[in-house]
Amino acid sequence: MIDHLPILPILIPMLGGLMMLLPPFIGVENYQYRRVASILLILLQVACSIWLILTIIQSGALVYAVGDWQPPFGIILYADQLSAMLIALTSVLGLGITLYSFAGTDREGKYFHPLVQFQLLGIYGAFLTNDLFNLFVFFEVLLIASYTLLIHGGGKQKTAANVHYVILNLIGSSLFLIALGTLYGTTGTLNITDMSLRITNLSESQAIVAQAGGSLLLVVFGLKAAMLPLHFWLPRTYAATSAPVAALFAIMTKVGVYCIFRVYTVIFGEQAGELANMVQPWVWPLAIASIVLGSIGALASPNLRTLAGNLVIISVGTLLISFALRTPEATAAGMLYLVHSTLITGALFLIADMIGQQRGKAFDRFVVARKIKQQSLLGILFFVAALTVAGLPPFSGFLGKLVILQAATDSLEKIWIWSIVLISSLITIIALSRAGTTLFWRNTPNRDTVDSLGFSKWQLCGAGLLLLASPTIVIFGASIIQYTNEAAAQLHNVQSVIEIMGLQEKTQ
Amino acid sequence: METLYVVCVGIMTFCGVFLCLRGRTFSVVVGLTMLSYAVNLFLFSSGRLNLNGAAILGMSDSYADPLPQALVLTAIVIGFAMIAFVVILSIRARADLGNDLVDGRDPPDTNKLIKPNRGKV
Amino acid sequence: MSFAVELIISVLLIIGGLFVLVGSIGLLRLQDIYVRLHAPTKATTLGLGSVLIGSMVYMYHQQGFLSINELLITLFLVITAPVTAHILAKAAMHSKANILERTRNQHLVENARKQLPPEQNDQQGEKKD
Amino acid sequence: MSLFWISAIMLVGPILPLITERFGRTANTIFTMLPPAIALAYVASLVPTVLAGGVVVEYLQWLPTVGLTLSMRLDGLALMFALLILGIGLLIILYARYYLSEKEAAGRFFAYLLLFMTAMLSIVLSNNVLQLWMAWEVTSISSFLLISFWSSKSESRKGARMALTVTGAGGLALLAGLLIIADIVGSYELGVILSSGDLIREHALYPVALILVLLGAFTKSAQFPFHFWLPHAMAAPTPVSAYLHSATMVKAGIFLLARLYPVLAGTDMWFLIVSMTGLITLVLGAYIALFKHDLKGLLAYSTVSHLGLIVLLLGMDTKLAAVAALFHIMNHAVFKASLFMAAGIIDHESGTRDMRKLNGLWRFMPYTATLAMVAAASMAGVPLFNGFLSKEMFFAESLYQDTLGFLSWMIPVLATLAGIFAVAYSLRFIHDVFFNGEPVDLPKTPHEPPRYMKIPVEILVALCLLVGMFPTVIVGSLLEAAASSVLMSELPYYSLAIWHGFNIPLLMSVIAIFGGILIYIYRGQLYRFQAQFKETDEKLVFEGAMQKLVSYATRIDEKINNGSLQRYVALLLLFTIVITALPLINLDVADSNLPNQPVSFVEIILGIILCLSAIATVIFHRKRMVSLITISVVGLIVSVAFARFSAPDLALTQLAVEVVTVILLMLALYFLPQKTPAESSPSRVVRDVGIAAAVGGIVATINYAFITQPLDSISTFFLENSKTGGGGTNAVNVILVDFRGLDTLGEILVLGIAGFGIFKLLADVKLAMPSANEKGIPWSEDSHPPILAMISQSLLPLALLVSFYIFLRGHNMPGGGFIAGLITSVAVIQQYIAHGVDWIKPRLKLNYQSLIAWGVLIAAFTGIGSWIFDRPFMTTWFDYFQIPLIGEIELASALIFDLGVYLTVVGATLLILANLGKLTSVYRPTAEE
Amino acid sequence: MNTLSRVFPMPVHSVMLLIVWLMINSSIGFGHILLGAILGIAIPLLCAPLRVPQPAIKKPIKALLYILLVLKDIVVANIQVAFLVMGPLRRINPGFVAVPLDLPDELPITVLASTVTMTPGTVSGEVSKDKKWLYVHVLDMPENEQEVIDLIKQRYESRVKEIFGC
Amino acid sequence: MLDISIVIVAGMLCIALILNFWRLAIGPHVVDRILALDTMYINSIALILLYGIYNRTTLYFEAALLIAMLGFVSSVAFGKYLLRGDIIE
Ligand code: NA
Ligand code: NA
Repeated sequence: MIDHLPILPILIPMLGGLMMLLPPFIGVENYQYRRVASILLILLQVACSIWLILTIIQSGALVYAVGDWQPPFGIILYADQLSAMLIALTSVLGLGITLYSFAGTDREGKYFHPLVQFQLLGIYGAFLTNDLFNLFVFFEVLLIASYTLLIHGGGKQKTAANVHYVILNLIGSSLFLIALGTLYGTTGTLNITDMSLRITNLSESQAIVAQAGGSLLLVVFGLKAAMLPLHFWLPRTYAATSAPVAALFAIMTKVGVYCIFRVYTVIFGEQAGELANMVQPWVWPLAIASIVLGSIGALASPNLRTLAGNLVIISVGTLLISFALRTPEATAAGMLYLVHSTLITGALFLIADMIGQQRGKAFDRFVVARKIKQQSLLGILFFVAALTVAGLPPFSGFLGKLVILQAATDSLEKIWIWSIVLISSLITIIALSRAGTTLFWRNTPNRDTVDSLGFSKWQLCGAGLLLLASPTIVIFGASIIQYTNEAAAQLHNVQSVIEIMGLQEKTQ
Repeated sequence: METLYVVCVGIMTFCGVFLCLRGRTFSVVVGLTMLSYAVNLFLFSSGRLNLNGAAILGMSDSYADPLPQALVLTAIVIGFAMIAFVVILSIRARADLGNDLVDGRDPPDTNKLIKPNRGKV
Repeated sequence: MSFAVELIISVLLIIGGLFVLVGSIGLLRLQDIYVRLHAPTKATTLGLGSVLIGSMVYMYHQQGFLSINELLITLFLVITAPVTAHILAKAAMHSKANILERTRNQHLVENARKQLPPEQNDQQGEKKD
Repeated sequence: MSLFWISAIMLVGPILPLITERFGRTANTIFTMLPPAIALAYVASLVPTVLAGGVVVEYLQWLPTVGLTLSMRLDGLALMFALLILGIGLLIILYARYYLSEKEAAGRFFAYLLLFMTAMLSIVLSNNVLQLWMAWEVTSISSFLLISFWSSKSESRKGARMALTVTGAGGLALLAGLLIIADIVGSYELGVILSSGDLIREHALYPVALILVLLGAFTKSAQFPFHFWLPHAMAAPTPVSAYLHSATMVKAGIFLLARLYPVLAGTDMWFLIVSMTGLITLVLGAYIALFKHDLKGLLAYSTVSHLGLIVLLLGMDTKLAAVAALFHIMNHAVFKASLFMAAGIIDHESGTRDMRKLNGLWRFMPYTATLAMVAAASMAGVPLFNGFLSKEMFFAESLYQDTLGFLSWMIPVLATLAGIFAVAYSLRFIHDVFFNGEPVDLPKTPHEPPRYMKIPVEILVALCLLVGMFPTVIVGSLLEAAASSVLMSELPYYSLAIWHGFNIPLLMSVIAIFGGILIYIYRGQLYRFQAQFKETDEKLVFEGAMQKLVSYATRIDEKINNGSLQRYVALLLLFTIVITALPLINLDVADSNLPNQPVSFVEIILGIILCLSAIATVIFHRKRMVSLITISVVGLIVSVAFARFSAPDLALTQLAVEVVTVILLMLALYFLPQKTPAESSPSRVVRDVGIAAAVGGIVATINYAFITQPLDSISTFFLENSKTGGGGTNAVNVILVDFRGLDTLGEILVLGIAGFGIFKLLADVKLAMPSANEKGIPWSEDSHPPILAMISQSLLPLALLVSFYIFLRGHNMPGGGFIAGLITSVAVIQQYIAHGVDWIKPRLKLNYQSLIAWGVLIAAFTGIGSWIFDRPFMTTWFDYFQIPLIGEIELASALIFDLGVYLTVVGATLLILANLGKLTSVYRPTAEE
Repeated sequence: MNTLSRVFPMPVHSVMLLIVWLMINSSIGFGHILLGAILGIAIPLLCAPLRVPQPAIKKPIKALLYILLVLKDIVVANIQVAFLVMGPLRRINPGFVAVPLDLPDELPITVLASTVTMTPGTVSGEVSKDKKWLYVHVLDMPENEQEVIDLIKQRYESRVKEIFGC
Repeated sequence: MLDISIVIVAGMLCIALILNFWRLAIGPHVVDRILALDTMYINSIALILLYGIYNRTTLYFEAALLIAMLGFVSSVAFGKYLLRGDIIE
């Protein structure tokens, strides 16, 4: 019996999402069916991802040859600890936002739940595939779903933001294809692992061409990851879209980061001869610039969602720093930070929405407005999220930042990384304390909170679930760190992937 | 032949990129379409150019590389979906924002002497 | 392939090519849009028809059976070409394209645009019966 | 029991007051006091061990890989601090019970207080520097909550934010410093670090580490120039001030200095920085305290000054100074807490803290006045009170300094000066409040506070007296234990006696007392002198700085993030150019081994037309209709090119897609302006041409660079296995439906989602429909020319037949589900064009949404079908069958997959186009879910 | 009859489709005939809802002859037009004429209009709303424009009328 | 001989295409441009057929067929746009 586990994260949301487009799930009146279905689907995905993690821990990375065509010819799904972890992360995030959306977001327009499923599918696929063109396809799946989710609920801001987001990403997709053409045109393969073998055997001139192709990929992934100077779409997009979608988007930048890790470790990693670590000199300054600009943006943010968006940029910069260090330890640190920052920024978007809906027209803007109705509970949620994001103990942000700081080894790296990370932390503290005091404490004198609605239990469930991740990460830190260390080692051990796929002898 | 091909790809890319840099949604959409044509040709040529060698078994002596062809086919379809989306999005933007400027407002370099025609046509 | 067959095919192809070329020359040379409409729609149908027949003959000779795919193309063209011309003529009239000055009965265009019979709105127009 | 229980109990602590709030204030207070009381009892039980020279150390594994092994350490220093924190903490809770009005949320207050207490306790009990740092940051956070307790007041919020920012910044510096130290030593454990003093001091990074750690300590302890936050933290309720600024928060910095004294002290750098900072803070704080009219303001600056004193002592190069520092830590905690409580009582009972209004309160509250006098005397350093003892030691040590070389005489002089100021402001605190005439406009008539509110003050004042009179008995051994853990060596000889004979320190004390009285008497002149300097409100300065920071940030952000997509695209492309051009510089294009294939005039001419029409599209881009026509030419020639280069499938697909795209664009054009006004400035055009040319050049270069090289690719495998493994002779199609079927599955999903997305976009869109073309000619009234309708109708069956044909042969010949789907769609669209939505809608009852869903489902289930045969997803099956009369036919699962593709394409294309058409009809899409 | 017309809503189409199917497959094997027949039935059924009922061709032989006539006219007139186009442009005297129609239905009108357009020298530009007039652009109009009208009416319209039996 | 005549005819077709494009570029009316485009469709069909003969293959018939079909649809759509603005109404 073949283990079909690696393809399940792709198939479950695909079939589920499609079925939700058919009777008895369609129709305005059947929204309860859709909710039940989507919650079951997402739970299934969470279970599946946990199963995947357990299986991989037990028996090593899984290779799944779609269509029974062996590498390097067919499309190979490759599930290692890193992929499995990210899939689990995505599904938990999906669970949170699905719960949150039951408060009413899912009914603000058509197809919400199916689109969320497709979005998840695209992300899972991007994490799983070991084929560069298939990665493009999954990118497009997640992109088209995100374009569509972005406008969910309608409104001027969403449309305006979507125009920017879509056009930039379409240009990005074109660049992706150019990069693919270049890499196939030089290496003659699409399988990422196979490419890592072939890239070393290129003639000098072809290696240069492949390098240009690889550099183009950095633009593509950097755009997804919102790396400077490709980050422009992010703050506006995240601020405009409805809260659960913004929260779901928290993983989108991480897809770009993941691809940078995967591609530049496996194809252009240590073993790539002249092309080894070719993008590292670029990523270094850009990562730092991302943090700097994200920090400036955080200070300048006029509302909580924009602030959260800029925090995402800072987190991307931090992750890229962990990439630029190019050691398994640093990669492990990045992974831990990635898990934490994804869930918490997701939670922050949800909390911003909950706060906003109790502040009348001011929503989440940093202006004097009416008093928040459920001040203490929201206050606790915001406070915990803020502490975590700012990297203050006792929550996970501290741990995430600490491991990144510890990953720096030589003194030059230390000076840069420590100062940049710590200063950005300080700015985050300043920005969030300003935000919090304004949102919660600067109230208009008249205390009419009559017409503002309290948040629903679904919202609390969703945001709470994501927020709960923070103490969980701290409490189970030891095993999570052990896992990320193993995952990083597995990622960096390209030779073992080559062996698992049985590629060595075919090319020699 | 290769030189001619490459020149065509280059010029189409040039035109597509230039249009993508314009300030109106329609021009950008046309630019993206053009760019996708160029990109498809580019991707196609990664299997090299082959005259009279369609990858239908038994129809020729040497076959063109079928893989890039399949990739381009997929890319064309995806490109079509994306272009369709962005076209409709630009309609939506016109409806919601009242104009067809990609920035949603006047670009800083607008030549004010020429009054943009933004009334209902 | 016998010389005769080759000749037939060559002649058909060249006739086709000539008509296509003439149509295109007409398209460029002629002076107003209505006149230009005549050139390609006519010359090209015959031109393309000749090429198609040439191709048919050739394929018949090659494969031993009458490949009538070309007929299908012809069928399509015969059905569609007049409609295209019709729609374009309508469009030209509708958007008041410039008419060559010496064109007779220019006043009919206005009636045609409105899809009215010629006598309405039109006192000085010649009687047609 | 273990030390970890203290943490555990204290961690539960903050929840207790929240739960018990409903049981009334007293019960609430008792429950709040419970955890610290238990902790105190436990710590007390360990006192004998520690005093006997033992160090209690405990470990708990947590995150060993990052160096976070939880570890507790109770030595003399920790014991001293723990007793102060818990002891004074309990008194504060009792005091607060009466201080807070009935309306205030005491539960929340107590929760914050316990949280703070827990953090503080964790700092002093940490045996791991990371753990210490975590607790350190929690004190910053919880103090933020405490200071901003009255959050409706602007000064509370600002004060809290200021404290958080300053101490938070220091905390981050501290983290860096601690990490460096841990890096040098190779361990985060305090025990290891404390025993590696020489290693650390000799390391090249020692100065960096020292400065970073000192930044942490000085910000927390409000040392010059970071002292400004402390007075503004006085916006907090008085119990908070009493706690934070006597025994805890600010002492955390001092604790850190003492804790790391064994490893960081002993160098010139340490002595210079620490003592100078302390000295400046000492004098400055004392001087400013003189001029504060606010009771708590006076106490705040006095705190700053005393902290400076302690820091100065720690910075002095003698062991005795360190002992004196520890002694003063205790003394200051005791008298300052009581003074704050007294100030709180005065404020509570009279309604103001302004000393210009508060006069002659002796008449109203003699008992409180007595308590205050004792504490103030201690603060002034009057003999028989505890403050005197440590100050005397300080004066003595100040005489032995030579750190400043020939300027060393300044230290005792300035110390005496600070002592004079201290006496003066202490005197003012008593005289100006309790005597000095009659009260002015007090909001309330003052009277003695409730009985139990005085108890904490009484206890502390009693301690002042007891320690002042019997120092050795009361604190001797505790001080000794603390000192030995700080000095980690043989203790110097010292005596805690009150009387050391007539000596210079005594003289200095006498000078201080009389000088202070003189200054207080002639304070009028001093005030007038000080009045010429404009008083700056640090809050305003700080807020101003923050505002400026924010406005700078906003300006930069707006400049970069200016909301212009044109700029974003340009930057994206520029980045692309830079990052790809750099490697290409090294490329030798001439180095190509493939011979150029011959090129015929046909290709040249087609190429020229292609390029010209592309350029024409650019030139005509403002005449939108024309640009659509020219781009059609481009599409046409591209598909001819695909045919030329042996890709019939691509040619077919490109053609179909191109026509559908143009139709789509035309549909869109109706709702968009039909012309673009000329609005790009020439410089912008030049820039864009430059960018576009660079991108085009790079793409062409890359393309040429590989197109002229031989390729060893995986595709021979596909050609070899297409028929045998995939059952089809059209290798391209077999790749699509078999070898790389997952791509195709994703692709049709994209198409489907795009359809749904477009449906969403079109929901409730409100558009102005033009009634005339751009020249102002109204639209023709002939909406559906009958001739067109006739012809379209007769074409439909033919088109369907062709599409079926294309579909069926796809596996072996050019064609397939996708192209067939597009042909069908185009044929149906033609019907829409000819007849209109209103006519088609009731006749064509196709649900496009279901069509898409079924299409993808069919494709996906075809893939899953292979599971039955225990094969991976999408493994295909095909076989040949001999059927009588018909002959051999091939059945393949790929065909079902292709059917899915077909349905999806039809569904999606029609969903998109038909719904766009429906916009102007009664069937327009709505937003309903 | 009713059942039959339900199964074969367009019998002519069905046969045509079968023929075309065999044509494009270049085969008259049994399998293809079977498939063609199925398609011949299925496709008209699918298209039936989108059909506007039109008069059927009453005289198929006449129709065939008509096609041949038009083909001949196309060839002849094409050559004439070619010469006109290539010669001096001054010789071309364009003009519009309005041709009165006697055809009642859309299909015959379409056939006539298409014929007019197919045959060189004339392009049918518009049909009036009352379907009584066909506006034609003539490339080279004779002195007496009635000649053109008569040609169209007698040579084509009368035959179309006959074919459709109206 | 056939090959020579094919080359000649290809040359004619190319010239025709250039002339078409010329008309397309100069206009002046949009209908002129549409007409030029439509003619280019027809000429491309001829070119593809010729290519098929030249290479002795039938693989490209479908392409020609599709151009015939789709070229019509796009020309009609253009015309409808000029007439009504809204091509599907
Ligand atoms: Na006074
Ligand atoms: Na419409």
